[in-house]
Amino acid sequence: MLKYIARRLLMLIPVLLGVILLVFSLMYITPGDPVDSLLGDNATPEAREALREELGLNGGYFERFFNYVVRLLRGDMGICYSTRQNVATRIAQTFPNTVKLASFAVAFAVVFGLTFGIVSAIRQYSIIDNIVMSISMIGISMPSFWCGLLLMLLFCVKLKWLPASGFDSFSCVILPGIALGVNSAASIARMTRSGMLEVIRQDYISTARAKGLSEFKVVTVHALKNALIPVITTIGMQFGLLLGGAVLIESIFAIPGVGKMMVDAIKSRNYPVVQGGVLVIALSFCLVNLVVDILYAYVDPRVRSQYK
Amino acid sequence: MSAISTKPNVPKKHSKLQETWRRFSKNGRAVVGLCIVIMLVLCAVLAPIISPYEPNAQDPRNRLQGPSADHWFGTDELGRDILSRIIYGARISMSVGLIAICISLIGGVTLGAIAGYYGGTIDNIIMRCMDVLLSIPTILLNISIVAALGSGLQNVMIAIGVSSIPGYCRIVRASILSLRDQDFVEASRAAGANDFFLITRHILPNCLAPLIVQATLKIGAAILSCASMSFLGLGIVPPTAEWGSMLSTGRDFLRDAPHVCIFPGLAIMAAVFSMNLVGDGLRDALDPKLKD
Amino acid sequence: MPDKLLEVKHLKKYFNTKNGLLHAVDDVSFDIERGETLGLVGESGCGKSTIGRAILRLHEPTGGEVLLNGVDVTKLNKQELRALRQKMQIVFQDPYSSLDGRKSVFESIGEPLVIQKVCKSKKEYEERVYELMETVGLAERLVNAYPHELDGGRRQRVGIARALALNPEFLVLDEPVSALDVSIQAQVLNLMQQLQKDRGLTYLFISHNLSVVKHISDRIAVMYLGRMVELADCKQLFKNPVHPYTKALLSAVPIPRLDVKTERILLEGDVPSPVNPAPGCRFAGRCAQCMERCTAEQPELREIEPGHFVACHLCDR
Amino acid sequence: MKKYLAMLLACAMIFAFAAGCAQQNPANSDEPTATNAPTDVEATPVQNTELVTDGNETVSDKDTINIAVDREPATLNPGGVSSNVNEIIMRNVLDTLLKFDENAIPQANLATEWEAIDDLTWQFKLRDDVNFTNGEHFTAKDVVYSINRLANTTTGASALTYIDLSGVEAVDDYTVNIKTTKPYAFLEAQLCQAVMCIVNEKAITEMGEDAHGRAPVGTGPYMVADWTAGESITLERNENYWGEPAKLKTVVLKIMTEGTSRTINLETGDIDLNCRLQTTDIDRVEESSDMYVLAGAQNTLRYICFNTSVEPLNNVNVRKALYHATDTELIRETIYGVKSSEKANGPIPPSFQGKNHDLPEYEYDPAKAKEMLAAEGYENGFEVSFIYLANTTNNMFAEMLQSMWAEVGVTLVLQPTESGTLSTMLNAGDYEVGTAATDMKLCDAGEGLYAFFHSSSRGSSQDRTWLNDADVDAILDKIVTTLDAEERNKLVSEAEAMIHDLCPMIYICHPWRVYGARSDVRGLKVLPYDMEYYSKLYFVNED
Amino acid sequence: MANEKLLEIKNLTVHYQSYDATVHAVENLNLSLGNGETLGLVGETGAGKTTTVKSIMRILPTPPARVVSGEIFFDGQDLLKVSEKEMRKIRGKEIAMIFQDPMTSLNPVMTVADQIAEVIRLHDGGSRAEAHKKACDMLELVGIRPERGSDYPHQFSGGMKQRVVIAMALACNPRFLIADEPTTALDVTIQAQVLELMKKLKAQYQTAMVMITHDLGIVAEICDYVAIMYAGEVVEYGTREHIFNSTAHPYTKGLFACIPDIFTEQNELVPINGLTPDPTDLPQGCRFNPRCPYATERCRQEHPENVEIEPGHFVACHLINGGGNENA
Repeated sequence: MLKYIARRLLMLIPVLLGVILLVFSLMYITPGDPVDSLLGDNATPEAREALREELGLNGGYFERFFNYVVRLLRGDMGICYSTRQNVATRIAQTFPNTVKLASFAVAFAVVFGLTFGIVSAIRQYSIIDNIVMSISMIGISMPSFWCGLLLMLLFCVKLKWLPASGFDSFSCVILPGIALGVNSAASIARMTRSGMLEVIRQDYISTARAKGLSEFKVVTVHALKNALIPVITTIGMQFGLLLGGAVLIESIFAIPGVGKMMVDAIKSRNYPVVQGGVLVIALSFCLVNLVVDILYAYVDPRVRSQYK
Repeated sequence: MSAISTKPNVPKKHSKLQETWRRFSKNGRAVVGLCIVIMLVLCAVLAPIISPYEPNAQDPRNRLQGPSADHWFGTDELGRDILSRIIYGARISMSVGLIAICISLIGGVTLGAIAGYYGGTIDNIIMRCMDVLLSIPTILLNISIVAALGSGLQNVMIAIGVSSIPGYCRIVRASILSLRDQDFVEASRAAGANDFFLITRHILPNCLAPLIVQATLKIGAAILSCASMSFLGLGIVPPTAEWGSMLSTGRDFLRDAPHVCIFPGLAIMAAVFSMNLVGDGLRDALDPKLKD
Repeated sequence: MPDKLLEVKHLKKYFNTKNGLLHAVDDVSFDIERGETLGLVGESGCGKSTIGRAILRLHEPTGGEVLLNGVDVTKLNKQELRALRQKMQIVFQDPYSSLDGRKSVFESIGEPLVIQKVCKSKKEYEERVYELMETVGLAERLVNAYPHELDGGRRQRVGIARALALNPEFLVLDEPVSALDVSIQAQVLNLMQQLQKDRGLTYLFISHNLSVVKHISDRIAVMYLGRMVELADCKQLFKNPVHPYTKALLSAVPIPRLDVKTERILLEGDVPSPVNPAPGCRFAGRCAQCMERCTAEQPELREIEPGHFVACHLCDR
Repeated sequence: MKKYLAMLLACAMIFAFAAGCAQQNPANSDEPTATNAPTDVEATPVQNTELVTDGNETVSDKDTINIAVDREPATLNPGGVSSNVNEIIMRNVLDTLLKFDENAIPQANLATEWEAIDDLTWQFKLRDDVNFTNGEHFTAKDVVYSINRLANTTTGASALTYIDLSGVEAVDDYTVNIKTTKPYAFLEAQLCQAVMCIVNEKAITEMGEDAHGRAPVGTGPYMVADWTAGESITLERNENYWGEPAKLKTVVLKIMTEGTSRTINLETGDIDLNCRLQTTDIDRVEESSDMYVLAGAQNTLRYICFNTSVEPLNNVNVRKALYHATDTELIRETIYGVKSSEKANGPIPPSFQGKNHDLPEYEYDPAKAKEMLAAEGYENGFEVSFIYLANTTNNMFAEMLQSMWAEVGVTLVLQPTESGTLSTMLNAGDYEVGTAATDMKLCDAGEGLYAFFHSSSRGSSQDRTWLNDADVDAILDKIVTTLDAEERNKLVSEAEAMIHDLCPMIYICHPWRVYGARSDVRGLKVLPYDMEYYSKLYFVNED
Repeated sequence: MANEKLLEIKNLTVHYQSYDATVHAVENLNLSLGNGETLGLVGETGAGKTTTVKSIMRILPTPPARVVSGEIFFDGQDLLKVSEKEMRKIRGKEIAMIFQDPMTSLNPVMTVADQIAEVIRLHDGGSRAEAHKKACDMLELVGIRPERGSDYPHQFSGGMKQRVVIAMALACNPRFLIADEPTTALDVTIQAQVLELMKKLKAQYQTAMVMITHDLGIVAEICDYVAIMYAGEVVEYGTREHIFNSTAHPYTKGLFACIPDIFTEQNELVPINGLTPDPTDLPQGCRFNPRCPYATERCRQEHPENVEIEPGHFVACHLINGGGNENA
């Protein structure tokens, strides 16, 4: 198994290099100059030139890219133009918030997604199945930011049960977590349902029934374990989508997460922060997928024997 | 080259298309979806005729009015009629959805076909590039592309189109790999068919089904990304009415005039919802095996 | 000199898989006279389908020669191979995957004609297709039908019609009837025999069902794990099988008659894996009369009596 | 069919919930249906800059106050990237030599008395009883270091345009001379700016610029105790403060970028003071019994600026025509709110000395505008681009302007841009019509006009009209060099009339600073410039 | 019918309700089986073989499938009336079932021993260790090394997997075993091994068995009684000798005629013309009439009754009861 993990990590490097190259080039061709947004009030030309030099904005494309990668290998992601802190600390401050938000959302999605998926698979073609499927269809189509606004309107503004912004206590995570989690809950429910239906049709389920097991046991012992295997991969994928979705939810609930930082950074042309942020998000996304694959191999004996 | 029925008693061509339609029309949900989609398309096309007011006609005196008799969906922060703006917004969303899909279809299918059929190093390179695109959350990718190209309708379309190419590329590659050694492909190869003939006559038509399903589902996703980008203020340039930016402006008046936010959100949901319904219906109709 | 349509000399086909080299076909040689039907029998994984596909170069053979009317197929370039395709065709086992769901019966049958551009005009093209449908017993009203509207038997007839489109001399039949119900199976077998008589076709009939192979073939070759273990005239083989595996195989076939009792030879264990096979006879592991020599040296196919070849050390004592 | 019906049922449910939400809201009485859609338009609304109480309240022993600010400061070092939140916190933690009083007149602070010993140098006598929070004693050396340090900071350099660094020297421990490059009437006001705060050299060298920026060592009434990024900044009282000690022990500044959540937290009591109350929430806070609103004029002007160096805006009549085509009152009402802004006529805020109160008004008269345009040869109008910072209020503003000018045939092409690109284009002058809200930092009309309209300050961030008029330059140069206040004010109002006639910009309004506070908060005074003195705040017991 | 019959099925009818058509899978079928006897159920695709046995076990997928009428007496008890809880006690204990495709009839994520132990613990109780031990014994019985009990199904070949399924079925020593085409998916030599094993275990445990197959060779080897099914009905029922030696029904004759047999020397197979019946619209009268060479007008109108032409040999065909000519 370790050999497999090592190989997967090695394969990660070209992908991450690709990510850096892509984001760097995108930032390079973006119009507008960060120096102006910094100096803003009555900046003299010499001050502007000095700042450009300091931030290393003068070299050609390849030169700047080369410096950036060399410094990156030494672990220095460059300095954030506005707060002059190095990008690593900025990300260290904001990334945990996004991870907290995303994991709450994933937990919410998995709990509700799985239960609804299984219930509607067992009760196929019944009313419950129809309602669950319609709601999950609505869940998928509902834009997460609109859902966030509705929840905020209901719970914060009207009922004032939950705080509308800030991120210090647990209660601040609930609403944004749910808003973010609705989409993934819906798709996990649909995935589990079709996975379960696929498995319930298999022969070994009739064998289990022929053994005299109760329907409940057939589902929980035999069907569930087989159906969950494909669901694991979607949960891994959902985590990636959540990192993206967090950008919107964070800007509504004013959560100081990586997503919000990235959006502001792109707007104020804060190149190192954008490049650092995308790299960290891409890295965490790939790592999550790796963990999911290992989990997948662990759960499914057929796959496990290949990697022994 | 279908047969010219020289013989009188030969039944009409009962093609796969009719078979698909017969199965599709039996699925209640899908038909509902289709009706909503047709309605939205009509809204987009006939916007000038059916919208009660001029979308940009301002009347600041009675702004932020709730839904009333003369303004079914109420008025927004500048007193413009929300219903007409939503109807005009349908134009933007539908066109973004469709054109973005075409871009990603063309890109995805060509790349997927090359990677799938020829394999080896080309396949590896293409797949690694797709991994790169996939590892960046789509919303961030879209925003960076729009920031680079500048906001505006066609840049938004390019951004959404490019960022959903990997999805199609993978589907096409997967179906080519699975179809390539099917018996009927080998049979044609045994009859002397060259690669190009095999791809165009057998392989591509057969991976049409998953592509169509993915395309319809992705139109919904494209509308959603366009709305999210304008929500962040990077998508469509005002004053054009677009659901995402309407939602984002409505955010500041959430407490006193929630209708400014609610109706555009409902519109986005309805569009995406109907697209998903049609997508699901098509998937069941095109591929009976997946009936569930 | 009997007119040899197909000569296969030392045909080899290896697939490299993750954990080693899979010897699918290992140095197999045989030849088929014009108008004759050679049966190729063996259990799953013995390489019989691979031989069929290698002859048609659907899989590129790793070694050996395949002479069709004296022309070595393995040495041909793309254009020459295309031309030769008209001479030999194939019919597949699974009726469901051998036809393209999107093409009507007319298009499927007519496709080889389109590829090889043999028909001058559309009219001639149509006539040829209707004629082909006639010969395989398909009703004309099915011309515009689609595969999902036909049952297994009729789909197989479309497969056969497609194979006959270019008037081939040689047909590889890869388990053509295994997927069909017994009653339909009989209809298709009769059709094939009829076609052979009318068009003087030569068949390579591949199957795991011994009774079907006995019925239709003139000579039968028995395969085991990529090697040919016995080749004989049909009656001879069933009257006195020599190779231990052939004996076990024949005894294992259940007989639908009460009056005949056969004492059954039960083989031990399972077929070994064809990847990196051990030297010596492939059947050594499961053979009751396995001698020391069997595990050391691979037996060659030798003619023990006219037209009866066996690859076993027992018979050259 | 069953599936079909269940699906419709679900849709109807969602729709009913959404519509119900919308319906229910206007029905309930406590919120007026449409906020500030006023029926009658007051000419100049009444400012209430301070809460008048009957005085017999008892001071409560609550010693922590939560204040909501709308933006997180980048750094608290003088000369760093600055915004108004930065400057307010800096002035509460660090001290300047002089500081403005309630009507923006420079008064004594670290410097007790000062005088111009000749027309270029000023001499300041310093307090001798002041210490930094790291124990260092405050001497003239610190003043010299603080001023010289600005030369190589990102934004500090521009504050030294008139200061001759070679002439800045410590005469003795408690007297310091500051020389200006040429006679400069506004040095006192300049020394009140936050950028001129006095820092301690030893502290900066030990802690390093960045760390110092997060917790500056100063002489002010408060010091920074803790700063969690994106959340809050906590200030603790500086026990050995030289001046009157701060009333409250801790001040927690909570960063809330969303206007709605600032108001909600004020209502729930999570915060006691909201320094940026949204215009849409003013009525709600006013009507509630446990909160009150304070609003006061600022030194800011919100205007639409013409780039006078560009065709066809270089023609003054075209500019005047466009002014007539703009209903500034409607824009002020709709976007900036009647209770949080006042009518502007002329670049100088009404409360300033030297304001010319009888400037002619360019009243809203589209017909006249059309005529004037036709007279100038633009009968079928022309196209012009409008550049502004992309946010919701600016979008509304732009769309209103677009429809107003469309009536007179002028097509306005909207260009919402990000902050990065916006500054580049404005500084480079590559725009036609723009909008901005610039404040006269030194609260002196003369200096303000100079920065706004003098041809030498083109390309700076305060001059957006690129005016290049010899007479205006002449009078402005005279203003800057006349030290006598009386003389200067007369010249200022004369200059304002001249500029007004050239109509380089359309004045929209003077936005007010609006605060929302809990009923038990006292000591808050709205100042004409961007400043809150936390040390004056305290709580009273509510009976 | 002597009442010691273990299993009696009385005019069982089962329909499948699909969206726009009803499939008449089984039409008033009558069968019976004594203790220790083996019944061969022979028929082509769509004849209703699997539906019949699944209705015995009551594991028909209820939404589409529906038992319209009929009773199934097992040991005197009508299984269709029994409560679900009661039925669960019977499944696996009294009646066991082997499915067709060994590749998919074992749970891929559970070890082989656990799957066998599960049914033992369910019915015979006992601790986990006991059940595991018994499971290993069963494996040994079917010729698999006990230590392979902890392997997963994908590590076994097709033949070995079918042995595991047999071990699982016979783990609780059931009185009645249903085998649904157990060897169709296996190679000839492996099939011989498995049939040999089943014969040995049947003799040892005296289990009654229903063997579903379309291969008359297997029927000849292993079955005592034979029922030929066509389009949901039993067209001929009798002992092995009746069916093989004095075949009566034209369809059975047709079947024998079109199977190549390695001992006799036929040069031409006599196929049964026409197509396999479409269960959604079965022909009027005798279901076989469109393909029957001797079909008369009566066959097309009237449904033939089941007649006992000799003791224990039933045929449903007008030709026989009417004309009675043996050599038809």
